[in-house]
Amino acid sequence: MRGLFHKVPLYWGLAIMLFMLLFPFVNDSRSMLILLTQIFIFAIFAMSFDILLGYTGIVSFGHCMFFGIGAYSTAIIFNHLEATLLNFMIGLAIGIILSALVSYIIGSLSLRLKSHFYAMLTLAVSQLFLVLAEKWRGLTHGGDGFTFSVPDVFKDRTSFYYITLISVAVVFILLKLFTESSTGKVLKAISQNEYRAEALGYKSLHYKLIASVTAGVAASFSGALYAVSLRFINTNVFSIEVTLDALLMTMIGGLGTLAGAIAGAGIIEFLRHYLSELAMTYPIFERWTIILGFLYIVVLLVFPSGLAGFIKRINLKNKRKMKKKGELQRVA
Amino acid sequence: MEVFINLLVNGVSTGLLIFLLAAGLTLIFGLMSVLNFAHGGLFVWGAFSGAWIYKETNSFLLAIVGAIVIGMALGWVLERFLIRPVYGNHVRQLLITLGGMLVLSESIKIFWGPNPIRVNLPGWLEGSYQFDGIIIIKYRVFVIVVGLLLYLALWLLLSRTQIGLMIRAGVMDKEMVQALGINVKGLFTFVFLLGAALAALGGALLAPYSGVVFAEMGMQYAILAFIVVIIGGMGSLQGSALASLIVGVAGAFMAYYIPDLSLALNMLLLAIVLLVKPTGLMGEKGSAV
Amino acid sequence: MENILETKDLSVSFGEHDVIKDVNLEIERGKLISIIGPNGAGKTTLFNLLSGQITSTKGEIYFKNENVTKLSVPLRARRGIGRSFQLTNIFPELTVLENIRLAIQSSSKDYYSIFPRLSALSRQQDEAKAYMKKCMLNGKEHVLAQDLAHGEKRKLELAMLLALKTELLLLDEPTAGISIEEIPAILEVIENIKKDGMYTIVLIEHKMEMVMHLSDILVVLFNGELLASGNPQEIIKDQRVQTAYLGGLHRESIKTG
Amino acid sequence: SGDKASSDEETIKIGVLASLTGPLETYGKQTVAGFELGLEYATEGSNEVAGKKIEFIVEDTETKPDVAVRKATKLLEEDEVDFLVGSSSSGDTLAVLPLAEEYEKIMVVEPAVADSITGQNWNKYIFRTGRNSSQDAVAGAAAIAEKDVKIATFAQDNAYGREGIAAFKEGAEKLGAKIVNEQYADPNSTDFTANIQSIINEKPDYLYIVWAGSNAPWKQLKDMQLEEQGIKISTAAQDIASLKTMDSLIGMSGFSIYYHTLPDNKINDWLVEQHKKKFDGEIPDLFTAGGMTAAISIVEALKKTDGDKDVDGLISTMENMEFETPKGTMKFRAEDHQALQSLYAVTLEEQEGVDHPVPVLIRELNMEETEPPIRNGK
Amino acid sequence: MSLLKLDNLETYLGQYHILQGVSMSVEEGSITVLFGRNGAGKTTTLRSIMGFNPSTTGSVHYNNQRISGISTHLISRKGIGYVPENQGIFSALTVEETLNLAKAKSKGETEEKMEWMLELFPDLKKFWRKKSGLLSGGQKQMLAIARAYINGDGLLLIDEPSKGLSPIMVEKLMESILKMKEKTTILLVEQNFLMASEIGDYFYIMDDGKIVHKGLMQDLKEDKATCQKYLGIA
Ligand SMILES: Nc1ncnc2c1ncn2[C@@H]1O[C@H](COP(=O)(O)OP(=O)(O)OP(=O)(O)O)[C@@H](O)[C@H]1O
Ligand SMILES: Nc1ncnc2c1ncn2[C@@H]1O[C@H](COP(=O)(O)OP(=O)(O)OP(=O)(O)O)[C@@H](O)[C@H]1O
Ligand SMILES: [Mg+2]
Ligand SMILES: [Mg+2]
Repeated sequence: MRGLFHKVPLYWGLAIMLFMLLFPFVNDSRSMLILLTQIFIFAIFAMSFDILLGYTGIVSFGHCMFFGIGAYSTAIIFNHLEATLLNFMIGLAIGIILSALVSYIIGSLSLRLKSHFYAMLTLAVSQLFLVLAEKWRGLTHGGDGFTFSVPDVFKDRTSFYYITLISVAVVFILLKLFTESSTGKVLKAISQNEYRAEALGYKSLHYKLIASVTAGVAASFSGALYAVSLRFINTNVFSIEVTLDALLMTMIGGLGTLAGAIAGAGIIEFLRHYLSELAMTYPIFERWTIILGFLYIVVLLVFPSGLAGFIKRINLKNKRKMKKKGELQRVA
Repeated sequence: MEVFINLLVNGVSTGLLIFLLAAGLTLIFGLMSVLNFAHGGLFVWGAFSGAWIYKETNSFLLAIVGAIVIGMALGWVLERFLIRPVYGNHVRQLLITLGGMLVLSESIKIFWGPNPIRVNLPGWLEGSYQFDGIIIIKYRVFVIVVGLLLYLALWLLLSRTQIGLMIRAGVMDKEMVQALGINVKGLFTFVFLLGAALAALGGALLAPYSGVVFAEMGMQYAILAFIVVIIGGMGSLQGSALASLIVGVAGAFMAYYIPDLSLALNMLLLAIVLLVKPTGLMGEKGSAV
Repeated sequence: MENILETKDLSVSFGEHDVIKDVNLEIERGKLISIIGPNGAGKTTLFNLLSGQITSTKGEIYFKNENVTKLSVPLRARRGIGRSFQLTNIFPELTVLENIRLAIQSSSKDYYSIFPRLSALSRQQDEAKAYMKKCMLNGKEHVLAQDLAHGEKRKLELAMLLALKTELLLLDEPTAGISIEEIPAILEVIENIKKDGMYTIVLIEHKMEMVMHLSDILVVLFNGELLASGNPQEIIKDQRVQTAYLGGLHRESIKTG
Repeated sequence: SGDKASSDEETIKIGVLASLTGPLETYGKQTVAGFELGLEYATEGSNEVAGKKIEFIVEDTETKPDVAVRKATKLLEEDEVDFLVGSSSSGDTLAVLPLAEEYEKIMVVEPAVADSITGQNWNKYIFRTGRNSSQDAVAGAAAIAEKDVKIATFAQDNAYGREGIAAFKEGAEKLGAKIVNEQYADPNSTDFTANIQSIINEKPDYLYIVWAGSNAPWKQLKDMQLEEQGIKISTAAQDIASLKTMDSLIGMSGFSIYYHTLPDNKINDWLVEQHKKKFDGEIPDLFTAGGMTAAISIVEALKKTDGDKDVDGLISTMENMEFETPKGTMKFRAEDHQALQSLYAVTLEEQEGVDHPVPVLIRELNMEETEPPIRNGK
Repeated sequence: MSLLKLDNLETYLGQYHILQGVSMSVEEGSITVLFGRNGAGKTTTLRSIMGFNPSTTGSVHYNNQRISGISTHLISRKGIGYVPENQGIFSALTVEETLNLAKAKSKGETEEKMEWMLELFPDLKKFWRKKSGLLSGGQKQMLAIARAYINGDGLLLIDEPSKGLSPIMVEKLMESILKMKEKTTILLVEQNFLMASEIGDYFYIMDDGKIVHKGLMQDLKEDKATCQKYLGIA
């Protein structure tokens, strides 16, 4: 009988979690803490994207819109009310509700579209949000954005580190449960064979909606954390680069395995960090974006299902080796 | 009245410029059902190499030809190494060509540095005609002419020649066309290169249009091209032409009469079309797969 | 004996091509009905109409005296129309167990729960195992469906169909593209299902010996028209059927026709 | 950079944030070059002030606010710098402002221009040697606005453009000019002729333009023959990279923040000479001068406090401090710590052997003329 | 002499071992019929000949040239015409365009071939400018055959032309195919025995990816047992 989590990954997860919990004690480099905090925040964002792309096979080029909605809601609240946890909750709630609404509306209008049409449509809508943020200067102060103060627990790097770390863990578990639930299973089924799923009595549109709302909510949460971590916001949060980051992270980490998304976030952020460090000393690395681009392409070509998928496949191969000859021939 | 004419002329020429970009994309999609996000990368390469060659040689013709050649070379690399492995899988095509896009536009900086570069025109294209209120920029007339000629050429290619016939058939039933002794793979490579050439040409012609080129153009125009192609109906040449004109002209009039909306215009157009007629203005069911 | 399914003047055409023409079909509860007919006669299309994959251009479908003509695929499935497909149609990257569990979920109305309930999970798994046994898939629980042999896939399809617990089973060439050796197994499975007696089965099949062996009623479809239906032994002797099913060219049949 | 330095009393550390990669990398690189020269100049090559060594550490913000915050924190926490300098983009800078306050360290803003830095997002640790949008605007106004001249404006439809025009309007109307038409365009638009058209219809005497970034409308302005129709164009002559795209504006009269031939003082002469020496004949640019200014302002302040790093001491010293820069005398005004400075009314001219139009001085707009309104509510 | 020779073809589709050693030969100027129930592998055989599903082992020779392993368009240019199971109609092209396309790479006096096809299938002339997609099933089949013949008249591979056609239609079709025998060689895949047995000279019966029976059509007609066993004929 196969439990919710495969045992081995579970142990790994716990080990990593433990390490991360102890990290601040063994390391006193604040910038490393901040880097990790960023990674945690983007890990949540990437996971939310994975729910769409990895589990449901929906391609969205506008995922940044939920990130942005979450970020702006929190930021604006803190800009107008004083910096208390309660107000954070309020901002968070507003962001989440808005994202849920937006994702629901967009989804129900357009999830019927062919995948790439949906991708372009979401891109369009997210760009509209960018324009909105630019234009609604009374609220957003336009493209320059604004700074705001946050509760002290968030100000303190270490405590905020733990907050984001816990958040990742919680979101991971929640989403994991979600994907392991009946709904989650149906999502995977739909992504593989929508036609058949319908014949089994599942309304695929409903499930796609559930997926996109879930993803939207999670993304909005990460956005809120992002805004808090910066104590500043501008229209960048709606820029297509944000979506691209999520894309890179999920693809490189591996689709359809939330853990992959987390790994991807780590890989990308660290690569960025070290490549740009290198650029300071060796000008050759000034164009490190190219290196990222190539890495991305290579991953897509060599192991289409990302690193996680690659590992999975290796395990599978080992399994197959154990099979008896007859089946081996079929596989060949 | 003058205003109207000015807006119209400028809108139309912008539209036709966009068409050059969209034509390549829609060709590649319509005929080979390939979604190529890196199209914008080819476009920006066309723009830079065109500008650069003109600066070096002072020959506008050479600049255009050179840009096209470079565009095709890059196109070949793209087709060979990025697209071929993912034929028939739109999602992976989008994702992988996106990577191609990043690399292409960033690598621009290696060759021409991070700064925008100015682009000049030969004297005979400089300046503008003026009949009291109406000011018509010479170069835009030139672009209109080129745009129309290219549309005509493409239309003839698709509807009149054997190649057009083969391609159209190839889209409907690839295997059957092979069974008629036609080398479909070669045919498709040809089409892809044609698309790349169009993108590069579009870039080379845009450069003098706005007077500067910069690396970030790539992504920006890749998106614009997609918007236009989808509005027009994926794979429909007429559709793209129509959509390009709409985007160009609407843009001009919007900026003049309702400037506040012009920032959102294209996205609004796209959203509306997708929600009202997902297959685009001229896309039939068939082409929207 | 009441009819579980009835069609009234059911028709569909693709462009100019009329594929199903005014089919009036009456299917009795609890029987096994076989539909035969040459390639392209419209058998699969008829199934597509019944299960809702395509919508008719004319006519109605009544399932348990309810007009289901306008219902979507999933809704018809939930009403109790289940089908298997001519070309194997499963979830390739899920394990056999997961494939079947998806069907069980649906039949146990567990559609939208977003938190896994371990109890339900294990119950479903046991249930799934039962169906695997019935369809002779034991021991394949954790094999990815795509790694199954062709015949096993067909069995998996049957298992999923049973797990749906629909009263009406539409089986489209369950033996399509599987080797002679594997056919008896499938045959046995279908016989078991029939023995349960709680299902009404409509079977599309080309393998005559099998059809004759299983069917209570034989229906002949030809060029989208219902040519004949009734007791297999009589039907098979029927001259028109002979020509029709053999797609034949009897001079006389042409002359008379 | 990463190495962990001791917070030795005898050294003064300055952290420089700049975009060394990404769209603004040229700005960042100039700032850094200038900053280095500035230290050299202000300390007469000793790199010491009041007997204390000066170290500076450069970090790349990649023009991403989150990176900027991370690097700034690294500078403050690990390198324990005493000053921050930067940054190339307003976004990055705004994101870092709260850190200056949190760690109670002085941040010299250079060259970010957003008004809100010395406006609603300002805190007392923030000093800005760079000019802000309003100063540009005021200068722009001073350069062209007079009683009853009709002026149309054209700007990018974003914060930079809108702020700039708002400030310009204020300044211009104070001088009695009339704003007859305001146009804002999508910064990425391919076609600006429609906006230009509607400006032409208003038949203004001047067209004042606020534009930054690559996709500029200069050529289309020329094509639409504004000059021929008696509309004079006026805008900021910015860094050399953008000047290179402006040759269709030759003859226009606008203003310049810096061009190596404009200021007439020995610091500038030194800068030009050293820069050419150091970077084989290359002339210093807008942000080079800026970087140098930032360095000088810090050293001057330390000289006055005799190397004392006490923040409140430094702040009170720097408020109202006047100091000599490549752009002549500057003064941090007390209210918002914005450095008041001269800008230059110029015309663009073609010059032999120069690959870009050259801003030629009409007159210097002194720091009183260019004084911007105070926007931080102090 | 035999025009086409298949020697022990083995073909996989995906992971399925479809053809498990098929050997057969087609005599010049004859009509050879390939029988077999659904999924026997008939279509796959033709597709392997055409190079769509290249065989992993075994060889195909045409005119004593090995054609297995080269790409489809080259195989076709050797003069082999193909009529696929689904007819492969270019629905958006007119009859005229379709037949012009067939001429594109074909050798020999294409004009005469064209004329002959039009006299054989007058319907095509009637609907010369009609979009192929709008033709009736039978007319589509005629178009597909004409197209194949004009493209390559050395050998025609025809896959279940009777599929979904009315008996009269089938009758006409068979007569035309019989006529075509005068000028070309035909390998015909059929399910329906009575029809094919009318016109075939030789037959092969295929089951589960193997040739299980072959010979002269005459003999098969007598041999009721075989018919019963493999063709499910009562
Ligand atoms: N979606 C479709 N569009 C156009 N024609 C179709 C479509 N589906 C089926 N047809 C046509 O309808 C006819 C009947 O097809 P169908 O698959 O029902 O036949 P069948 O009886 O199932 O044949 P087989 O025994 O080969 O399965 C065929 O001529 C087929 O070409
Ligand atoms: N793409 C595919 N992948 C896996 N198996 C396939 C594929 N296509 C066909 N098959 C199987 O290969 C076998 C042979 O198919 P083929 O079409 O050659 O048979 P056929 O004799 O032409 O049948 P029919 O009389 O229905 O045309 C069948 O069992 C079919 O299910
Ligand atoms: Mg069928
Ligand atoms: Mg077949």
